[in-house]
Amino acid sequence: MIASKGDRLMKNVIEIQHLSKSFGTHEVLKDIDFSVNKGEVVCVIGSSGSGKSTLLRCINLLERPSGGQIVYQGENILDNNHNINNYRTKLGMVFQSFNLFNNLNVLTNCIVGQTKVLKRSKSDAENVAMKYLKVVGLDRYINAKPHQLSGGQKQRVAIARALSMEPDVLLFDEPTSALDPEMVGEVLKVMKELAGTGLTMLIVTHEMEFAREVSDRVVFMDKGVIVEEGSPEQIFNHPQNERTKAFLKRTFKQ
Amino acid sequence: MIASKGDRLMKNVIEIQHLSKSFGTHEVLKDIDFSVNKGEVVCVIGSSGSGKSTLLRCINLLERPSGGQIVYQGENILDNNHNINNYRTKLGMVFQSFNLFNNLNVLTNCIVGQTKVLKRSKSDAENVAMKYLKVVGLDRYINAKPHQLSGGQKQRVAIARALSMEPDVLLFDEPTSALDPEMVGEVLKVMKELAGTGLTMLIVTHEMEFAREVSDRVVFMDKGVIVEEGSPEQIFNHPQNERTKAFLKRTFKQ
Amino acid sequence: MSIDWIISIATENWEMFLRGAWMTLLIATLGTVFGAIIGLLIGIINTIPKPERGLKRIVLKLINIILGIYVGFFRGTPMIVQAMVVFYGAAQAFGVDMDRTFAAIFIVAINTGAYMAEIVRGGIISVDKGQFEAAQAIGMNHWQTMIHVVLPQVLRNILPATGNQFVMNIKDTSVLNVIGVTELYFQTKSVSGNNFRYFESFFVACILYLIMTFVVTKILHYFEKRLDGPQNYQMIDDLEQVEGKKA
Amino acid sequence: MSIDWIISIATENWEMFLRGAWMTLLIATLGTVFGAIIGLLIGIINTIPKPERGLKRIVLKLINIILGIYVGFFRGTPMIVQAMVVFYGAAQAFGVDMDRTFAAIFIVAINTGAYMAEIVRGGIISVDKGQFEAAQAIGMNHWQTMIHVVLPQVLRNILPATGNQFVMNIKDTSVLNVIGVTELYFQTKSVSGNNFRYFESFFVACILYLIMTFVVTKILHYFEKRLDGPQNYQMIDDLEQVEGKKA
Amino acid sequence: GTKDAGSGSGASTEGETKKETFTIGMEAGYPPFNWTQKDDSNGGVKISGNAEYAGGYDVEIAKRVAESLGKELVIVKTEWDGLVPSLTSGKIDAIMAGMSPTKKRKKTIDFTDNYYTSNYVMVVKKGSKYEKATSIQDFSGAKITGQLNTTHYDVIDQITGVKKQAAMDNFPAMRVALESGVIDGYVSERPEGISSSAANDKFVMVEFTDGFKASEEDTAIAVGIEKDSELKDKINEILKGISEEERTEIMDKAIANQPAAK
Ligand SMILES: Nc1ncnc2c1ncn2[C@@H]1O[C@H](COP(=O)(O)OP(=O)(O)OP(=O)(O)O)[C@@H](O)[C@H]1O
Ligand SMILES: Nc1ncnc2c1ncn2[C@@H]1O[C@H](COP(=O)(O)OP(=O)(O)OP(=O)(O)O)[C@@H](O)[C@H]1O
Ligand SMILES: [Mg+2]
Ligand SMILES: [Mg+2]
Repeated sequence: MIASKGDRLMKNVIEIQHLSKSFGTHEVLKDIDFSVNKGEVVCVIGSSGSGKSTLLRCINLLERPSGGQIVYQGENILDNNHNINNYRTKLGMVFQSFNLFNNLNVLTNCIVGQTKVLKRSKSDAENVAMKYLKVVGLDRYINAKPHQLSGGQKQRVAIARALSMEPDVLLFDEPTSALDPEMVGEVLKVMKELAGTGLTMLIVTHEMEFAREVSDRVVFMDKGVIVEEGSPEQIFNHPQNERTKAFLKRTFKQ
Repeated sequence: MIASKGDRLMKNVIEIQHLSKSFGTHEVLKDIDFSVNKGEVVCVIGSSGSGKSTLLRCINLLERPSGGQIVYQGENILDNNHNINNYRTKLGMVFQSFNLFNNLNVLTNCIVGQTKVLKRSKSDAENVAMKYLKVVGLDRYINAKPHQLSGGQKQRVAIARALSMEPDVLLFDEPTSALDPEMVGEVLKVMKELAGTGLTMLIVTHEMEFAREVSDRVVFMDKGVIVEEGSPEQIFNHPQNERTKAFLKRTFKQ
Repeated sequence: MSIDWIISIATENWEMFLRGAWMTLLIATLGTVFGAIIGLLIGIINTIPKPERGLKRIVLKLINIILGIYVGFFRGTPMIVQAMVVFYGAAQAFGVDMDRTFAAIFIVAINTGAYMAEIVRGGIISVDKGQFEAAQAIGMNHWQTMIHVVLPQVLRNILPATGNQFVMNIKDTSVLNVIGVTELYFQTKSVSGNNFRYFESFFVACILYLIMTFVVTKILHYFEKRLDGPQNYQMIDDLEQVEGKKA
Repeated sequence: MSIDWIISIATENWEMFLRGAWMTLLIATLGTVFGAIIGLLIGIINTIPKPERGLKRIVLKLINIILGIYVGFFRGTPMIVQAMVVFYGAAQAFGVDMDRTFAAIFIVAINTGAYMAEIVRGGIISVDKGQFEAAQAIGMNHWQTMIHVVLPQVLRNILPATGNQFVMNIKDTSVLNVIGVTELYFQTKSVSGNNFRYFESFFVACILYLIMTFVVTKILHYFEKRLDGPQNYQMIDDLEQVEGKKA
Repeated sequence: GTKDAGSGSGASTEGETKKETFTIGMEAGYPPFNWTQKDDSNGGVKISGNAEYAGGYDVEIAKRVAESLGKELVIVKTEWDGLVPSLTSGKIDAIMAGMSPTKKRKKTIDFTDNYYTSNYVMVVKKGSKYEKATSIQDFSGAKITGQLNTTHYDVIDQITGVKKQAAMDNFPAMRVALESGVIDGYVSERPEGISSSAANDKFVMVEFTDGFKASEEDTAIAVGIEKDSELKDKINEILKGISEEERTEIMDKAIANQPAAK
């Protein structure tokens, strides 16, 4: 249903060139080149501290990159005269810690961005919100406040909120790692369904099984650089780089 | 090293009889009979909300049971004239959220209970603390404050803190579920080592592989009752009860 | 101190006491409300993210410095002096003839605003960073983030501190009698000056102060409770009943 | 207002001003410190867990009610009235002739204590429940939990509010001239009564007030920073260097 | 005096249709000179912006002044410390609040001729050893105080060996201090002394045969006005028309009518 949206001319939804990011003297991202194609599902894996979250946060400018370019629709959005807020509406973000608006109920969480940022009418916004709340299976909980929901439900609402903005690409930063094992399943199920609809998705995850199953491309990061990328088959079954091999060995058994 | 500690006359370290607990009208534990033997490692599994945490919290009286008995060394410690604080020193508790004392450094976290509650001398306490900090591999971090440690390190300190009190039994409430996947391993490794030393442990966990490996006995809880208990082999490979089967099916694949 | 005197003072002068109490309440209430608004505005302005360079950065820095001076000055000097300077100083220097009650509310408001600015700052800091990030991530600008997401949560957090401020204002209006506002303290002084019964007169006033602060405290506690919603989380079974409203 | 006047007032009366400022600082500092101690004690007592029945419960309830009345009364009535009642009331009723400075510190302390009790209550609530549970789980009693674990964390949390209280006390001591304490405000009134240069005299006083509140604020900010420790977490590599100290 | 022309209260500039006003400031809390009352009995005048009325010696004189000026009397109730700023900032036209025309005050504001002259007395506790004092030197060793920023406080120094206490802000506070025994007496003026001892039977007023030395300007009471005001001559003219006997009569009436006398 989302695949049918607008006609995009570019094959790359976003293209990142020579991206770097330092915190003080600590260089966290080093000369990253990377792009996401339309309709593609990309999973980013790598050990803790390798810069996965920072990459995602740089892409939607929650962190200001120290260098490089982020090209969206042919323009470098790091130029000063670019409307950042407009660009951000094109990228939906799902956080590890949900970050639902605590003061708003489920429905309003999915509406507020539409009416205030996209300037949709209230009834349009409600229809869109209900549509995506149905997708995540939470259309019956619209009056609940975030604190009344379980973690899995919260994360599904967060996905619906991101979808309601009808973005070009959805970014996920470890969407299941704050969840109880039983709730992981329900969120991954929703994400699998979304991946099946042709939505463009960029997912940072520790769930290797899930990554293997849904992704068109897997990116392995280590110490601020992209060490290796390729199909799940390539990365998981035939890793080339020593670091990739070591990482996969570590995570697949404890 | 811990197995060599004092001579206990009882086979049961603690025995729980007809334990029940309600929050308001909500009955969370219903007539639980349960005991932990000396040197035994017991894992408690069950779905979210089944009352596992509440059971653990009732055992060390963080929640006041609504009914039933907790017998320790032949005495019901729910009698009003019982010294609760003295009883609690016999039970070490490791929480999901670590709960290290934020204002104290690693070493002092492991010392404060010994000197203030057990009235050990400062130097004795330091020796004991260093001993257990070595066990968890953190003797080099004694001056760090909790907020400077990773989650896995925090949980290992919490284990060392509990061990420093040299309790009769260690209670764990989902000690790894707030951890990143990579850190889960380091904590489970420490716990496995402890289990090997003959320490008495009662562990609430969602890590089924781990439970299968370390436990002498597995207890499955659902909706406030103990549905089934037995050896890991019995519970995981030949569950008798329908609810156990359903739960295991749900958790072993997503 | 004698009960007879207290009763006779209360019955003879109840109108003066009540009018004074009313004026006190008026000034304290409006002063607190406007002060809270000032504090919230400063909170919004203070947290505007500063670009790394450029004119906007300089302007923002300048505004923050000015606001800092405002807060420092009004927190740092006694309200009685502020009242004198504002009321008499404005008249002397610019020939402005302010209404006394207006001036009183104005002074209490800017004074409270300075305190509230600090309280709001603390409140904004205590809102989870994730709330800001989530709002930014859907493209909200600073103003929208603040109005729709952050401030509603800040308001809840700062309610207790605002209550303290309100209670203090009820008592601190007493210094405003230097600009001729006849609030409760001044009225009581008149009464005790007339009847030469200091303790008895102030006993009556204290009762009124206690009633006012008690009622204000209770009202604010009620609001806190309401904003918190039900303390126990609702069970899913119950929650599903909300569906009736929609869909 | 003229600069010449300000300079001449400051140079002619600097001893009076400084003596007043010193007295103000003394009363405010000691009053705040003792008030904070009172507040902390009440915080500890208020959070003693109540057994479900029995004599201990009744006694605790009673103590809490008394403490509640204390807080309500001193928060709810103007300090100037409290000062009169304590100082003159004690003299009249019991013939106690209190030292004025002692009385002033005493009054500021019990007044501050009432406010601090509420602040501490808020601070204790904001400490993570897990900290209490962890302390209980290793067998600490209420007192040990509070002293070794909770209050050190509360102290950090309430430092900003305590700073506010301190700053307020610096200013509020001005009402204590009814019991004849010659603090800064009173001295300034004397000066302005002599020269009838109200604005100029108070300008000098305001400078002193601002210096005092500014310095106090800075000192407290410094303490806050120190208690917070380094803002960026240390890297493991750095941390390992601590090993030198031990083992 | 930094005030521009066009003195007078805000209302007076409105126009000719309305009667011009004569606005005075007082504490309305210093009987028998001025006090607050609930109604207009005994010649009380409404307090501006307030539901109460002011009465007392100052009010009676002010009524006469206003009438002769052909203006409407407006009374503003203000704390003692606010009176001079009120005048210099043009909020009021005159201070009539039992204020003495001291040299210090004259540096900032002008005064008319006196409209009452009293003498210093001491208020002490009944039954104390000071009750029978005739000379101020009998108070050697006594704890004495007076109101802040008044001559009452300054003259205490004339008693040798006195234990001078910190000055106090207002009369109610001094009365409390005296009654509680923290002080042995406070310096006052005759009318206040009469009122105090009449209202509180624990107090007596001590009048001296060998009293405080003071120039007339310190014991007299005059109308405070802005520097170089044209009101000065006008008011002086009017005050001349009120004879000494009339003044005494008004004061006696004020003492009899004050609220505490009921
Ligand atoms: N605000 C910050 N200040 C300083 N250093 C930071 C900051 N944020 C991140 N870092 C550092 O950047 C590095 C990369 O962090 P990042 O969160 O991107 O890693 P990650 O791959 O997402 O790890 P994880 O799997 O644990 O989430 C880490 O070493 C971290 O210490
Ligand atoms: N303080 C409380 N007040 C009311 N209900 C509570 C409280 N604590 C727990 N409960 C309820 O008790 C039930 C059991 O909770 P408990 O935390 O023991 O479950 P659990 O088995 O530990 O679950 P999880 O795996 O999610 O930790 C839940 O339904 C919960 O709603
Ligand atoms: Mg991350
Ligand atoms: Mg649990």
